[in-house]
Amino acid sequence: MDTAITLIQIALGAALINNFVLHYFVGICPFLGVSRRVDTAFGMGCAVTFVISIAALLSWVFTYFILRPAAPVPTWVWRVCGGDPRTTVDLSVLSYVMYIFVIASSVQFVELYVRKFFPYLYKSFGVFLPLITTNCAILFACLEIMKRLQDPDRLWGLHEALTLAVGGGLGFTIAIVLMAGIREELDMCDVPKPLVGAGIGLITAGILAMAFMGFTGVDKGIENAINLLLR
Amino acid sequence: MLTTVTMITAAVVLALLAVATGYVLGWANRAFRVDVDPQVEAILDALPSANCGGCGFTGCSDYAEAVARGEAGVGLCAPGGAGCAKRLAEIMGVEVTERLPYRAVVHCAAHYPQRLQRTPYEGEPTCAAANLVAGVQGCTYGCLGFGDCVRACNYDAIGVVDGLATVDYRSCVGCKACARVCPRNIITMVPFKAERMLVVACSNQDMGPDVKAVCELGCIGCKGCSRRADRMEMDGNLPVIDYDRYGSAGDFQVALEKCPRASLVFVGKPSQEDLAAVADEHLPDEIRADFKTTVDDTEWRG
Amino acid sequence: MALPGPTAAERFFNGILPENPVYRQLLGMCPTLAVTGAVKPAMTMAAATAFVLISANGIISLIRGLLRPHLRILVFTLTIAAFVTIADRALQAYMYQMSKELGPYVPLIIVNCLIISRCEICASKQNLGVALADAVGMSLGFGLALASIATVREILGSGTWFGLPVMPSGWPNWGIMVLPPGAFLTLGLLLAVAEWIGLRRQEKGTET
Amino acid sequence: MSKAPRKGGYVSQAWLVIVLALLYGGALAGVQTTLGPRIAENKKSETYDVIPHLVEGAARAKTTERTVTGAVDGKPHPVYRAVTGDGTLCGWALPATGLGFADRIDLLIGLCADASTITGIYVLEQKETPGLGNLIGTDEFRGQFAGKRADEPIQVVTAGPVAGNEIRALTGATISCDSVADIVNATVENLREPIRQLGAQEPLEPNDVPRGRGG
Repeated sequence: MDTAITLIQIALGAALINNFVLHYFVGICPFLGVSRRVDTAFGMGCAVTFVISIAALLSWVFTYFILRPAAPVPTWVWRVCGGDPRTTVDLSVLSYVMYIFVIASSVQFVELYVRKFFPYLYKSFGVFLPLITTNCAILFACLEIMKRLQDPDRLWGLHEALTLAVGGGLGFTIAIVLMAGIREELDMCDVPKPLVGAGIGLITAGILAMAFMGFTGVDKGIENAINLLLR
Repeated sequence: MLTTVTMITAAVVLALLAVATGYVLGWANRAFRVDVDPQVEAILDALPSANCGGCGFTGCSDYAEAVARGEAGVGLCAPGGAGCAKRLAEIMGVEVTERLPYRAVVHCAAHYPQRLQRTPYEGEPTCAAANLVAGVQGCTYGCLGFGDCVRACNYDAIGVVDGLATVDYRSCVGCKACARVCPRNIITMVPFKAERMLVVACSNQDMGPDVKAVCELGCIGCKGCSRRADRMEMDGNLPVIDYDRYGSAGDFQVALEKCPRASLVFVGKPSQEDLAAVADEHLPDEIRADFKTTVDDTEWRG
Repeated sequence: MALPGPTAAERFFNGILPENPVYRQLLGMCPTLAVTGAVKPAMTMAAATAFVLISANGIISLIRGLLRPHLRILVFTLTIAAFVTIADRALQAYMYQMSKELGPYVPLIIVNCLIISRCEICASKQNLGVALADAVGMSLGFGLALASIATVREILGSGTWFGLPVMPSGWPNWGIMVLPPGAFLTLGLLLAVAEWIGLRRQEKGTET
Repeated sequence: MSKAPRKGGYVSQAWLVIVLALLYGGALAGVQTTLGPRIAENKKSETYDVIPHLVEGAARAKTTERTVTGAVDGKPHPVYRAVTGDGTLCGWALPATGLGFADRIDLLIGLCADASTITGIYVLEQKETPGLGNLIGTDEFRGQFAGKRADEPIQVVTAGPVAGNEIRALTGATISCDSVADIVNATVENLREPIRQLGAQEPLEPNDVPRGRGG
């Protein structure tokens, strides 16, 4: 039961309350760049959700076994070298390099795989994949997972990491599709000349962000509600 | 000791990762190889990637594949024009079959003042919707003027002027998008053998009195033109110009003079005389609606 | 190429205003929005970015002869990630509170397109001097942009500048300015101002 | 990528990447071993610096970390044992965490030596609404917790005078204040009894070695 509540909270937090785009400002570039039409925006959202899940899976594995403090692999190496068992080898300094490496190569792998086995999917989503490599949202998800694997007393499991990734990807999709819907209408409007383009896009995003602030406290409320029900 | 082991482990881990990634990607590149026909890629490169669908295929890549399979001609790309056709012919090693530039023609000439029996319509402002309602205007054949064709056009080449869809032939590329959406099917594609072409600017198939009751300009089916010009024939109550045998505008001079209505008109790019006639008129600064002023094409990067 | 590229000095000044990375090129939007709630973190961020940009540009320029076309992006990201790690550890060691405040945005410098695009456009083609001048100019431009946004947000949102009170004591702090929506609105309006100045200048140019 | 690369060709082509990976890996590990201890020290100080403000008379250098098993959840929890300069036990500091209005709130709770009274709380990390919820970090709000009894839960009141184990909520931030009170109540209830026992068991211990927690 506790696990279920935690997972719901993680998913809600990543998708709505602390929306990747509108609260943490990660993935701003595709959010503003690929939000001209609803269908392409949805394609981008799906591609990001997919890649973010794969990256989260890989980064959890790497972090858990190699990069976190007191991880199995470096500890084993230290033992084999006959080092003092009270200290450990800490490889966390490699985290960023490994994450970006993993993201770049998994994006390329996914691209090749999808092109071979799902040519129709590739036709519609393929163009977005290279854009995703430099998408902050993916790296951000890896970093969040890393943060939760620092404290040896409260390690995140794989299911929690994946929930965060899928929730974050869904939140990105919701935000970018909303934005695309608004911008399709905006194309019909008479926008003051200096604001055309970037300016009005950012202001729209600001208003969306304000709307999303309304979700603040929902996770707390759900926790309270479930506790009341259980009592 | 700790420092050395940490450094060596770190370096080895990273290098192993690099080797493993290189190997996996190399393997994936071979295992997941998709044999893309080099011809298709070359054709795709030569196409303008407008994805307008004017060729009748869904998007440029579909058309490229069809050309490579030999199922489609090389000259179907309207936006690409003759240059594109020539490049495709070179790639495929075939002769370019000559293809005239087809342009959209609206077979209606009546603006609001000339259309009779109009009633106010306050439903959804699209032609498709208005076409389902009886009595929006007397003529059940002519242009409705709600601009479905304008929205379909990717090239800013058609606009509604005083209730009548009007093609701007300086921008039209002949992609047929407008003809496909017109619910009354009054837009057709005409091969432009000259800069300006004679067209029948009416679609009303009714008898003379009925036409007169609903329009001040429409064709009354008097057959005057088809009797005088051998390149025109009657199809029901409307004359049809045989564009296969269309030589020059002079062939139709007599017919044009005899037309009692205003159903035979020239359309096309403005001629020198037209420009000279309006040269001394003062035009307002803004003469054309710019349909896409608020479309932003800013590029965003990380 | 027959034409010689811009000289080092031109590159340097280009980065500051004419090709300002934020206002003109819309590069590196994440940090621009995320850390500009106050001037201090914004300036720390700008300094960290400058360190990474200058070092990465230098290294890439030195090894530009060894780059292979299809692997160059990988080499760029690897180099950038290494320098970002160094910057991040240095911040944690010497400015712990600040590094906590900046949180994930320091590692996110890796995916700041400003750096990778400078590596691609300039450093991989130019010699060391030009690459460094370009990096310094771009960093200054980025710093200026961050400072301008952070100034507006901090003064309106907290009534302070660099932590010093500047507004009259009765100033009701606009809480929204330091929250995420404030970032979007401020940058949107500042971009509009920059655009408006550009338009005005164009008009004047055509009149005279 | 139109021509098929030879087997192994990918790896040999990537020699620059591998060499760079080796170099960077070594260099980064060097940075880590140089700066690592300092970073670990920073992380520790963050908590240790606060303890003297929470527990009167505590000497920072003599504070040590212990692990106790929660009475309610049965899980291990770290606690800090605050000791005066001359080595007598003067109080405890408990790290506590829970969900606030916006995000997690991390607190440090001070208890007196026999775990009967709360000596103060300190907000280590919070992301509550600026101008409203984030005022939980002010001395005015935190100060209300000092001297409250640990054996009964703290109540939050929104209006009227406070009495006994009650604290006054901040205007416009009732949920944030409730959250803080909930976190304090839950943690104190969970750890009060184990701490009391721990204090009774080991009034003085000569070798207080801090448990290593990786940095």
